Amino acid sequence: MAWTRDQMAARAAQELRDGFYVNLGIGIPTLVSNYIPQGMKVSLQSENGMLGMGPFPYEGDEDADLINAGKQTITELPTTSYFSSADSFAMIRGGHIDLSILGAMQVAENGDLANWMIPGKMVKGMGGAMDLVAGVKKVVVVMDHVAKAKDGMIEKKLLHRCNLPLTGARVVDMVVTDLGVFTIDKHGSGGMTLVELAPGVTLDDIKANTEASFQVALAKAA
Amino acid sequence: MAWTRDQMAARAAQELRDGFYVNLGIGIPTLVSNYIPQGMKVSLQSENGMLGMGPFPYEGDEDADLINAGKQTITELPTTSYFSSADSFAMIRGGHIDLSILGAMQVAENGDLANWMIPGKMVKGMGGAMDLVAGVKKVVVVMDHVAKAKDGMIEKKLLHRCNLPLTGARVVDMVVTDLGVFTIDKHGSGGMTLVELAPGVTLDDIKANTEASFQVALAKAA
Amino acid sequence: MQKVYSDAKSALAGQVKDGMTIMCGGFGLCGIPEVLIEALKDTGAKNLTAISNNAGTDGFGLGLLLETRQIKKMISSYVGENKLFAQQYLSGELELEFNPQGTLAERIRAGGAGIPAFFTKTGVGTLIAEGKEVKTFDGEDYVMERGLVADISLVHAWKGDTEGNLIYRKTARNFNPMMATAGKLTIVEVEHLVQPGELDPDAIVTPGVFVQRIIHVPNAKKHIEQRTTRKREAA
Amino acid sequence: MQKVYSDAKSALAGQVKDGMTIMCGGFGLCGIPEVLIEALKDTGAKNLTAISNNAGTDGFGLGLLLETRQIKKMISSYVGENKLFAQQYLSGELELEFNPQGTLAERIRAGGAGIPAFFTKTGVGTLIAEGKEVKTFDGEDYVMERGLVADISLVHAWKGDTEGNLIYRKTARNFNPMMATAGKLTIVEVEHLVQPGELDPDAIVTPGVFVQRIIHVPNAKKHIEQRTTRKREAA
Repeated sequence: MAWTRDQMAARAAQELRDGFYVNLGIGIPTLVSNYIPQGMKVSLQSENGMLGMGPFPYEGDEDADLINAGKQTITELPTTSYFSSADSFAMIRGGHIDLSILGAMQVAENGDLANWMIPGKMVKGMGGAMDLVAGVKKVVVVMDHVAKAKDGMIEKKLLHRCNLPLTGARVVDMVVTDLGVFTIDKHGSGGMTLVELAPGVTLDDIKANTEASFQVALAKAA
Repeated sequence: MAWTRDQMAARAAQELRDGFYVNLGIGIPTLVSNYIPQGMKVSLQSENGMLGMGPFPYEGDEDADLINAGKQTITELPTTSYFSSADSFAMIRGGHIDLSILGAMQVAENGDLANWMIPGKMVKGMGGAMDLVAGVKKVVVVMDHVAKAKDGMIEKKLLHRCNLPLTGARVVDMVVTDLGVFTIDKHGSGGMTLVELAPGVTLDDIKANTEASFQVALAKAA
Repeated sequence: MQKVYSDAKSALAGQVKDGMTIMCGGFGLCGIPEVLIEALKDTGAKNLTAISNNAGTDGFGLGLLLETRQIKKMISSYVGENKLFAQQYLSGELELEFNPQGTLAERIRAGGAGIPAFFTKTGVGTLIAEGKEVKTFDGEDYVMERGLVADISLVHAWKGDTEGNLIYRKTARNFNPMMATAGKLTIVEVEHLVQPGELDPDAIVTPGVFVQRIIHVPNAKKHIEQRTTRKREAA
Repeated sequence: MQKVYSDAKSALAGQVKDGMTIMCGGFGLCGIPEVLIEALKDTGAKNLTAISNNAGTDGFGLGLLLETRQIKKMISSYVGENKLFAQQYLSGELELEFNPQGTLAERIRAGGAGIPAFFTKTGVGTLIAEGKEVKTFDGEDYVMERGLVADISLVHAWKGDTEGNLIYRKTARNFNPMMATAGKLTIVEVEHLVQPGELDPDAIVTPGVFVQRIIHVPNAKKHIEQRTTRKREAA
């Protein structure tokens, strides 16, 4: 029984630590903010120029001058500060953000990440993704283990090498999918390691759905 | 009859234009602020992080947090803004300051400037001078025409080439001395031109005290 | 030296030429200089290069200049909200240069700060680094990126005094402060025009030296792209 | 995650090692982290590299660490106010690296921003450019300068909240904000320690992410190097 989107977000939230400054991507990563453990202090950074991001506003309280990087209306907190895009990415590029959680199209066993373009399709742009994966101390990808095309075909997303254009080379530290959790030794030669299985998922399930080579070091029983 | 320090400052002040943003060095250049023409709007920048510098405070009003680049107590104006040293030199390096007026030890006929060190003597440092002469749109030097050593010997300061270490190469647009005014075609091959004589000073006086080659194009009679 | 102009049309009068490079503040539709963009459209200038994080949306912001085909090239990081953009790009009418958002922001900051080039880790090993100098510092690879300047920068600020000192509001700040420094001519629309002395000098984000022209837009229209809310909990 | 420490000694405890690189805010004696500098002296750490625009004066600021010979090397732009400095430098006890002030400020800003190197016109054709890469952009020569980071940055701010958000006062800002970004460990003394929410979020200069430790120095001593005044005119 694979993890749901919320369960994936909850699993990614286990990578949070007290005092962390965190940037969350659009989609499942955004849900991670619902799973910050009670009593833990985590500050959310929004790359359009805000530190200390609050929840969505109550209806009627929306402020057009107060949005996140997904252009959604949000709120401020007593801890909030605002700054320019240059200062925001100085913060990101300079390694001051502890954790970035974001989605992906493909991840390779060496930590390469592809999540911004499919050649031949309309390209929307990389936004801040390339800066985030290059600059943030720890990068966690949350994504479905495989992609299901309209025709029912399954495309693997954990690969030996990405065949889509890269967002970053050797940038991913961890991948949380609906089937399990992998760590990647992106700076060394340790490659990818399966460290956790979703409940009811077997090693064979993982093998059948994964092109990447990986070692197995399961801390918990499946 | 050579110009006094105040007359040199007044002559340099003729280079001011309405709306100019100006950085004044220590010494005679500081006096230029006394000769801003009535009705002309000139904003003074202080490279330690201030735009819109006011006059010295009244006795008893000194504020240790409010100093200029010479570490002198000053005051703010209604137009004042404060910023960091990085932002201040971004402003200078980026060409946003219209005019820099500063002192010099030597100026060469190609616009080279030396004003920060004498080898063998204690070196205090260049402070912001190298950034100012490299970044500001127009650089005017105000200095005595020659240096008089303790033993009474005279050293020329307007030279073919500076023999002191440079503050900047091809950076000076104009030199105001106690004897006259020179312009320098720092980006082209026009060299140095004598354009003005102090009252009672003759071309022969200038020639006797100047090593640099210069053309003569006197707009005013001596 | 009067910096305050009566309206956007007079502030732009005689300044915009075909083929110019224009920087335009804002992130999505947040903090865009909407009134100045409309006036830019009305100049009729063509073959413009627009440097802006996004390309507006259909009917708003730079989307207006796409409709009139005044933009030849966009330098942006994300243009996903604009169907007209996609059409013109796919038909080859519009050139596009993608920059990572942080690289774009830093290139503009560098342009304003007199820095012709800098090195960043962002994009190393990707398409973005192709054709660019890559250099190793302390064992890591970095790509060289160039500073950007514009003929004209259009900026939106919250409060500005008649000297051009500016303060921004919340996330509407975004690209506006850097663009204010990187325009040969910087024109600003402010929601509140005040007198010198009314802004806290320690809180001014853009010092007046960067601003050549200001207009007052007291009733700025603001648009929300993604209206997200939560329910009030019962007391 | 408690960032507030009771005093300078406890904020530095166990953090300072011989041979470390320490950045120190301030311009002259304006805005220096005086209480933290004294505590740094009291750690007894030796062979320090100090990055600071100036070297204090005799008996004040970094001058204190020169007296105790704890500084091996200074990276500065101007050290003219300190006789002890001159002595130690001329006797060969002290290494000195001069940087143009704007280059020093930008190197620190770059270090904090993840930029390992950048190009500037400043110093081209002078001693400062010797041994450094010079590159031509658009027909002009520029010298490459490297980013700077420190093991510890000592910063003085006017107001700070318990999150580490900081605001500076007048020209006491100077090098403090960049240094706050470029320290692996940034320790700040604030004249006024306030609660989150008491600072205007649009006016915060240093966001709390850059600050690891804060102390409150309610009665900061301040020194004036050049007391210049004018006479009150008769009414």
